[in-house]
Amino acid sequence: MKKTVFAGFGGQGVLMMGYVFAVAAMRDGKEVTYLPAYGAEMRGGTANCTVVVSDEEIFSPVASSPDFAVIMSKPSLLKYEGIMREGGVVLLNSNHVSRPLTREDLNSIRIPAVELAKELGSERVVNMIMLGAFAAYTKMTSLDSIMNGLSEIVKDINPSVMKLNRKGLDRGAEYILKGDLQ
Amino acid sequence: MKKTVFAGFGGQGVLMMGYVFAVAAMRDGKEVTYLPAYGAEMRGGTANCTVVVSDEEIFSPVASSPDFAVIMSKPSLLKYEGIMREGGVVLLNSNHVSRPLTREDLNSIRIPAVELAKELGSERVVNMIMLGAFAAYTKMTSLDSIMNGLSEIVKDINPSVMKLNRKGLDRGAEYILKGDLQ
Amino acid sequence: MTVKPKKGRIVIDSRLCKGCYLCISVCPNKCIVISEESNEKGYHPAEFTETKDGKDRACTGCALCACICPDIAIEVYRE
Amino acid sequence: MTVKPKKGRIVIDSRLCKGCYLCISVCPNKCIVISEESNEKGYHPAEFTETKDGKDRACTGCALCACICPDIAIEVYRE
Amino acid sequence: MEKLVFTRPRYMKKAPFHYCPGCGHSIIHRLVAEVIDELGIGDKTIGVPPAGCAVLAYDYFDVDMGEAPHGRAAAVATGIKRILPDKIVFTYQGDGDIAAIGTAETIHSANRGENITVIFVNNSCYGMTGGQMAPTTLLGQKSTTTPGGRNKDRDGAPIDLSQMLALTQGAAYIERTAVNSIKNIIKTKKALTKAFKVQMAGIGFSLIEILSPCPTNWKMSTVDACRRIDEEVTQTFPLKVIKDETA
Amino acid sequence: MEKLVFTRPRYMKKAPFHYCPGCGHSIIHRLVAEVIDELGIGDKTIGVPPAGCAVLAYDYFDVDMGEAPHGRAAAVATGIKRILPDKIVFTYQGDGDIAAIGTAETIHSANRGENITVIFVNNSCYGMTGGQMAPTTLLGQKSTTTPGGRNKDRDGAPIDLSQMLALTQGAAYIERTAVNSIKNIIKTKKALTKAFKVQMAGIGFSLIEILSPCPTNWKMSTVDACRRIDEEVTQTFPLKVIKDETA
Amino acid sequence: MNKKLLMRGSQVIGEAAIRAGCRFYAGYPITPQNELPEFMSGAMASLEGGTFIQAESEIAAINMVIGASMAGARAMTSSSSPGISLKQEGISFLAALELPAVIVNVMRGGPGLGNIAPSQGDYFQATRGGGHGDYRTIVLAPAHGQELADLTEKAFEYADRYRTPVMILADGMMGQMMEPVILPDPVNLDTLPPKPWVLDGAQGRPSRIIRSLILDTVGMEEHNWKLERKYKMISDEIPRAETYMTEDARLVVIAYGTAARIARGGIKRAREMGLKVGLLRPVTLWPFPERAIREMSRLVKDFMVFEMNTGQMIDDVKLSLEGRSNVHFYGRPGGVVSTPDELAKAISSLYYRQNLKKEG
Amino acid sequence: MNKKLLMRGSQVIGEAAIRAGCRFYAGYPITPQNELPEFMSGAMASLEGGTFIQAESEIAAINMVIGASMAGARAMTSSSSPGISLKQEGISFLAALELPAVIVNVMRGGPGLGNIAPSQGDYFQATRGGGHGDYRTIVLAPAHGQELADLTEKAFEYADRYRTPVMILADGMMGQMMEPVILPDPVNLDTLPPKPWVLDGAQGRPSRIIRSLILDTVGMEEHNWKLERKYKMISDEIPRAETYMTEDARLVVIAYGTAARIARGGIKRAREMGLKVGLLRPVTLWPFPERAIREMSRLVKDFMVFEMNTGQMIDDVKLSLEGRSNVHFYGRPGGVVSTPDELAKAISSLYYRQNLKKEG
Ligand SMILES: Cc1ncc(C[n+]2csc(CCOP(=O)(O)OP(=O)(O)O)c2C)c(N)n1
Ligand SMILES: Cc1ncc(C[n+]2csc(CCOP(=O)(O)OP(=O)(O)O)c2C)c(N)n1
Ligand code: SF4
Ligand code: SF4
Ligand code: SF4
Ligand code: SF4
Ligand code: SF4
Ligand code: SF4
Ligand SMILES: [Mg+2]
Ligand SMILES: [Mg+2]
Repeated sequence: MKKTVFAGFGGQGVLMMGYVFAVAAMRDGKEVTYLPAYGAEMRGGTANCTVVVSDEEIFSPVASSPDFAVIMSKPSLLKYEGIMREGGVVLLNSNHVSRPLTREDLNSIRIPAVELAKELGSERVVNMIMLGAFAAYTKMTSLDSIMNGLSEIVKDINPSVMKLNRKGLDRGAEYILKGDLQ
Repeated sequence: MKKTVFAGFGGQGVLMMGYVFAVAAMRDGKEVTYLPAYGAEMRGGTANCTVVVSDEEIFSPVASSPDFAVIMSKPSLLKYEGIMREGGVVLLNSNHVSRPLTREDLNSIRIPAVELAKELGSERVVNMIMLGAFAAYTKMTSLDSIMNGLSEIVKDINPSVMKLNRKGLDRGAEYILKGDLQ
Repeated sequence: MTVKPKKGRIVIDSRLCKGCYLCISVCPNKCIVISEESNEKGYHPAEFTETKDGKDRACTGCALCACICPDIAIEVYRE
Repeated sequence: MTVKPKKGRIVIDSRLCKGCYLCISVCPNKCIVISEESNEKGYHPAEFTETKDGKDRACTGCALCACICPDIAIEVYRE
Repeated sequence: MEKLVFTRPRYMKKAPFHYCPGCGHSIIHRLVAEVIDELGIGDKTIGVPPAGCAVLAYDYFDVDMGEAPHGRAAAVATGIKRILPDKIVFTYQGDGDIAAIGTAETIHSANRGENITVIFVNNSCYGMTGGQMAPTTLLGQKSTTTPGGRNKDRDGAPIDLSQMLALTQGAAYIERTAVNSIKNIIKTKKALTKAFKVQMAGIGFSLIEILSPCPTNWKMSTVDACRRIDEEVTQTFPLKVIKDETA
Repeated sequence: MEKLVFTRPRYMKKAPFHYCPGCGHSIIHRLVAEVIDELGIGDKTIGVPPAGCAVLAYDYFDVDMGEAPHGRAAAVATGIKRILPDKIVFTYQGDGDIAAIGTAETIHSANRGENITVIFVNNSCYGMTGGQMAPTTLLGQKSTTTPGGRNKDRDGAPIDLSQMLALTQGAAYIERTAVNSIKNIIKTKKALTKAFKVQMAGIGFSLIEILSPCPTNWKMSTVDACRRIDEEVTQTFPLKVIKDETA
Repeated sequence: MNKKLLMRGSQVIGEAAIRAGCRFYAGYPITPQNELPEFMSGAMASLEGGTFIQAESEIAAINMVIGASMAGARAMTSSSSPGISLKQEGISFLAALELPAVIVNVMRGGPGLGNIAPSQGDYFQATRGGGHGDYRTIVLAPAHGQELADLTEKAFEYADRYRTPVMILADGMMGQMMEPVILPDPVNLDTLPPKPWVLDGAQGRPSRIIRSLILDTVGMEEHNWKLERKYKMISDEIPRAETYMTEDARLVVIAYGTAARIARGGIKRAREMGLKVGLLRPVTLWPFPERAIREMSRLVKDFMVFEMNTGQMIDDVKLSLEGRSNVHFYGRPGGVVSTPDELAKAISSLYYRQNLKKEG
Repeated sequence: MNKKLLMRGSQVIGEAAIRAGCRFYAGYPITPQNELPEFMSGAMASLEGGTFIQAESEIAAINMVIGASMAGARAMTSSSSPGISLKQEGISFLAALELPAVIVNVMRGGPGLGNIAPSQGDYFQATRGGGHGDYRTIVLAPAHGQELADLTEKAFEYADRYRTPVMILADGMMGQMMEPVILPDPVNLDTLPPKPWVLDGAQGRPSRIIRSLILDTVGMEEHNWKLERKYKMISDEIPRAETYMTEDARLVVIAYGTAARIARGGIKRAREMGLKVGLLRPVTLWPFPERAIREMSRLVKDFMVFEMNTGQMIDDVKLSLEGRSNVHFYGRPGGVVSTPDELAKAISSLYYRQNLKKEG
């Protein structure tokens, strides 16, 4: 059973990342839960969700001791660093989160997702790049599954957008696999 | 412990009779309860109340098996005749209730209260006449106690009205004591 | 040209009547009075003063009495 | 007769600013811009373009920016 | 040949009314029943009686009737009508019911333009509960909770709900009438007819506010109660068509 | 010599607001705090915050604040003011709070002429709960419960509560303003000052309805949201003094 | 001592409330408790600083009480069953906001519109909290006129002491009936303990907040446990029950309010028949006098719960006993008032059925 | 079989309701259940004969449901704790009028405004009737996404079968969470049993009355006993509980809804530690599965009630057991969601404290 937190600002597509990942994992035949955080915090604040993927029944969908965190903003790092499971892995969008982790028992993987997205010609795919990297790193699902998940969720999606998303996923995965890590 | 029901139409001063009697009995040192009937029946319907007088604690103030009934209207007779205690006594305003009782185990005392009131010059004292008769018959309280009760309840009462009330009480009592009974 | 006035007649259900006497207050021809008798409920019901075969019938069957009677105690017949 | 325009200055608390840019939209003298830096909350705060001792100061201290600022992020000083 | 020209209408059951002598409720009942009959809608009408003196209205109306909690008749009627848009749905409500506890439900039903007919019986008091102040109680009027007479400063002035409702876009027809005289009774029947026709035509929310005598709580003779409506109540609540979107 | 001519008002705590960027609530908060300061009533003012985006208003206002259940602020304020007639009591309510669930409480408080000041923030939606239709949502406006836009037949048209309140005798001062521009912000502050003064003078119920941008739920930029108020919202809710009994 | 007066129950509550310092009443008419607001409308008008408001609804009334309580007043509202249901959100708020207030429920037959006859159908609602969330309401159950006065006074005292809403659970018979009552002396408002939490303008002190929204779950948990500790304290301090002829009893009837009154009559008759029967009458329904009942179970093996409903308090009796004795039930819902005779029959039937006559 | 979909809980309820034939929804926004009315607003609009109304309040919503139910529709409303308190009068009316309806309570922390975190603070309100009078509401407690679908379908079925309101008691976590769900097939509205009591105009039959006012106490008593018989029947027919690893258990946790889900996790961990622990999960909260618990008490001497509140269902467990076994409690109120680990610790601590490790 693996717990992942996706966290950032509203508008960064954070919830979408988690949702697509959860659908992908479900179609892979796993047990999954997806829990968005909701609060009286007004919009424009933080957004985050927790996805649990498991081969067995999932008891608690909440973000206690997550194994992974995909962090898109500084406040999110602040919020989640403290509750990570020992040895957990934090994937950071390093263009938004420059500071290093304070906990030494965690691994961090820094992905300059905004830069990479710009290279691809659209800042819109920042989340796909992070998701691609996440999938490649954790091997919890495949990029194909994610693409299937995407088309299941977003009906009538523009083929060119789909293509761009795929590019984003690929670029993120590549970044991990090619060992571009700083 | 004695239960008395006072019953008639609204506007006949039925509730007043019971109330005055209850206050009088309380001042005599008795335990008393007074329970007016209340219903969704609109005004202009029936009015009745139950007074329980006892030397001991009173358990139930409701009109189950009353010992006495002071009945001012035909529907009231209908309503209460059936539930009287065996051997109970019904005091009837015979000007409004002409029919005889149907139960043979009850005693009835017929008082032509309207006639008597007219003799006194005011139909307003019909209820006082009935109350005087009731007190004289049952000996549960005295006419003086009733007068005291009246002045306790009705503040600022006109002395001439008080006099008239007294006359009514007297006339009712006299009707019983003089054996005018038909 | 004189119009022959219609003749009317009402029937008051004295069990339904509650003695509000609104009928009396509206009858243009004063055909209704208060009964001396009281009904089951203790009301003195309204009473129609005319009979079907009576002479000098004033009631026109205008139904004003019935129209205002709150207790639908009045039926009106007209010739 | 020319009135000597008052000189003004504002201080934007970048921690409070949420980047709504309403201040920019109302400043008659275009003294406010969007900062390149983002703050703790992820907003790019508004930034005052002038300094206290700068030349050609355009800000009059009219306080329109502060008046519309939803986050009370602006203090205004006037000479 | 003598003909029966006035008798109990088809949609009034034979039961004697429990109302006080001279009460306007029963006149209004009869008028509603007559209108239902004349419009031929008796077998597709559903009524929603109130809590109030007319709480037993279902014992009198011979149409389907469903009870609403105090003040919520318009919401209940909304539920019925939305499910059965081809039926005719009316509520029957007292002034306390509709203009105090039911204020929100009434205003919002009107605002949504619910295609129902509301019969709003304004007797300027809480009749059923024994004559307390109602939202419509006149200034100076004594009631069991305004023993010294209704006082504007303590209790507020009477509220004119019908005027408020007229401000909503969904209200199609609103008229204030009375049942204190033959003339007004006839007008009331016309108004009721119009209100039901508005519903039958699907035009929107219709409401007839009817000034109705309550001799008991006004502590007046029946005739004086009728007179009071002309002389006093209509000063605060003038009889008129308040809104007419059918024109 | 340089002088500080604009800073956080005395009766606003130092806490950063939790509102979205460009939200009108926080502008209104500041104006109210300024008015309280200028009228010198800060240490005798009691505020009643709403359920709504401004539910945490007590974290910002540095005066005594007591929470009311959703929609019932006017009733709570009534209780406070009747006990402490010399204090200044205001409610702060959203359009959903005041004109939907709180319809009855608001109308009847106005009608009783409760000597309180109501600040009615009309952002034409339920902000806090995520942008559902409010009673004030414009026709055609999309919301999460009117995905196809508000439809008069299904949802009713926007309700003008302030106009309704103006019909009550107890309402002394009612004005509609906006905070979408400097000009309107200044007018709003004047209106708020007047409203509190009406209360201080004991004249009766005062209410300022303030059109307020909600860029988040309108899904607009902050500047466009301000523009929408001028171009669209004021068409349905024109800015004006709706009632003035002080004249 | 004050003079004994023949007073109607609803008026007793009103008089006692005012003597207890109640200065704010808001209510909405509903039978069978109209005489209480009616009395209050006159009484408050002639009282310096007294406020009576006929609210537009029960909801408005309870919220006015919230406001008056925030402002420091001893405040009260009253209604009958359906109206009390409408007040549940407000009562939950009072509990959460820790505001004192007194709520009178003159119960009637139910559910729904029901009827206006005396009933005890709202026991669950009153004692379990008809509103939402973890909270409790102190519930006092007077059984006769004098207690209406005494417990009304207590209600205000408890409300202030524990900063919590207190309910007086009566019924239409109690409200309508007149009995001799000796009213308590009026309290001196100036000698009541100060309330250092009221909202009265922040003059000379930091501003205050009264609120129940606690978005942070940890803070909310803390608040809930704080309330829970308070409820525990109340449960330790105020449970009260009265006994009648229980010394040698083999069967003990448990009943409250009007039912208890009737039960006394039934028991007296049963005693006349030679049956060893007694009564335990809970005066506080929450906190329930568990200990008194548990202790009694050492000697008594059969309890008969008598309620004017289909069986609600019986749960609390069973919870008190946890199987230690037999719990039987006799009840009639819908506004039927049993007679003492009827109850005596029910008692004797049970008595013989359980074979309690046997030499003991 | 329908396809497995990853769906948000509130949407599952909505979809399942429509498939169960719900054609009327009225509600008022309140977090954390807004997604349900939002879903309904779209879904009903695209459904022939479907009605969605955003009511002006919770009270209006429940009364609209009363009307729609009178008119024969399968009708639903939903809210969260404070809003459910406001519906109590209406729910009492539904019960009294014998009208079917489904009410969803997505509970949040309370009392008062509380917070929007998942909580189980409304157990008493739901199961005891927060409204007035002798009535009961069927209460179903789903514990995961699939059950949200299945029990929603059941809720409509029970409501119609017993002509009574049915409550679905969920919490914010369930409402917000997405899980794989297989939706049931839509029912065919034409094959549902006829309702020979609806108000649809008296065409060709005598006129009908639906009412709850019964002024005559005898009639009211009769109506109450009639309802009571119905509740008895329901108590016989539908109680349901699920067990997990109870075969050899020495300690059984009793929990429902989200708490039960967490309890399974805690129990699994406890089993890994070698503790013989199981779970009994009530699926129906009213009627409470008393028999299942009582039967289990023959083998199990220690029960641990686990709730997300300060202890409410524990009463029902004790009432089921009447002293037959020990009843312990672990709970956290105010929206705190315990973790399986935390629960495992609570379990093991109790296990050792009760000395259950001993050879058995
Ligand atoms: C929730 C609730 N509150 C109060 C009542 C009591 N009640 C019944 S009818 C009524 C008002 C009666 O006045 P009105 O609506 O004007 O009708 P009227 O009797 O005057 O015709 C009240 C307050 C109730 N039944 N339910
Ligand atoms: C009884 C109750 N019902 C519903 C809610 C949920 N709720 C909180 S605020 C609100 C309305 C928000 O809209 P509005 O009043 O317009 O304020 P805004 O957020 O737009 O400023 C609602 C429905 C609640 N807290 N209590
Ligand atoms: S109007 Fe009708 S009820 Fe009134 S007196 Fe005439 S007949 Fe009788
Ligand atoms: S029908 Fe006309 S004339 Fe005849 S009694 Fe009636 S009112 Fe009088
Ligand atoms: S004070 Fe006036 S000129 Fe200066 S920055 Fe602000 S708006 Fe611009
Ligand atoms: S108005 Fe205020 S919050 Fe908005 S951008 Fe300018 S300084 Fe920042
Ligand atoms: S109290 Fe008034 S409204 Fe009610 S029945 Fe009597 S007269 Fe009619
Ligand atoms: S949702 Fe709208 S009203 Fe609420 S804080 Fe955000 S912008 Fe303001
Ligand atoms: Mg009325
Ligand atoms: Mg709003």
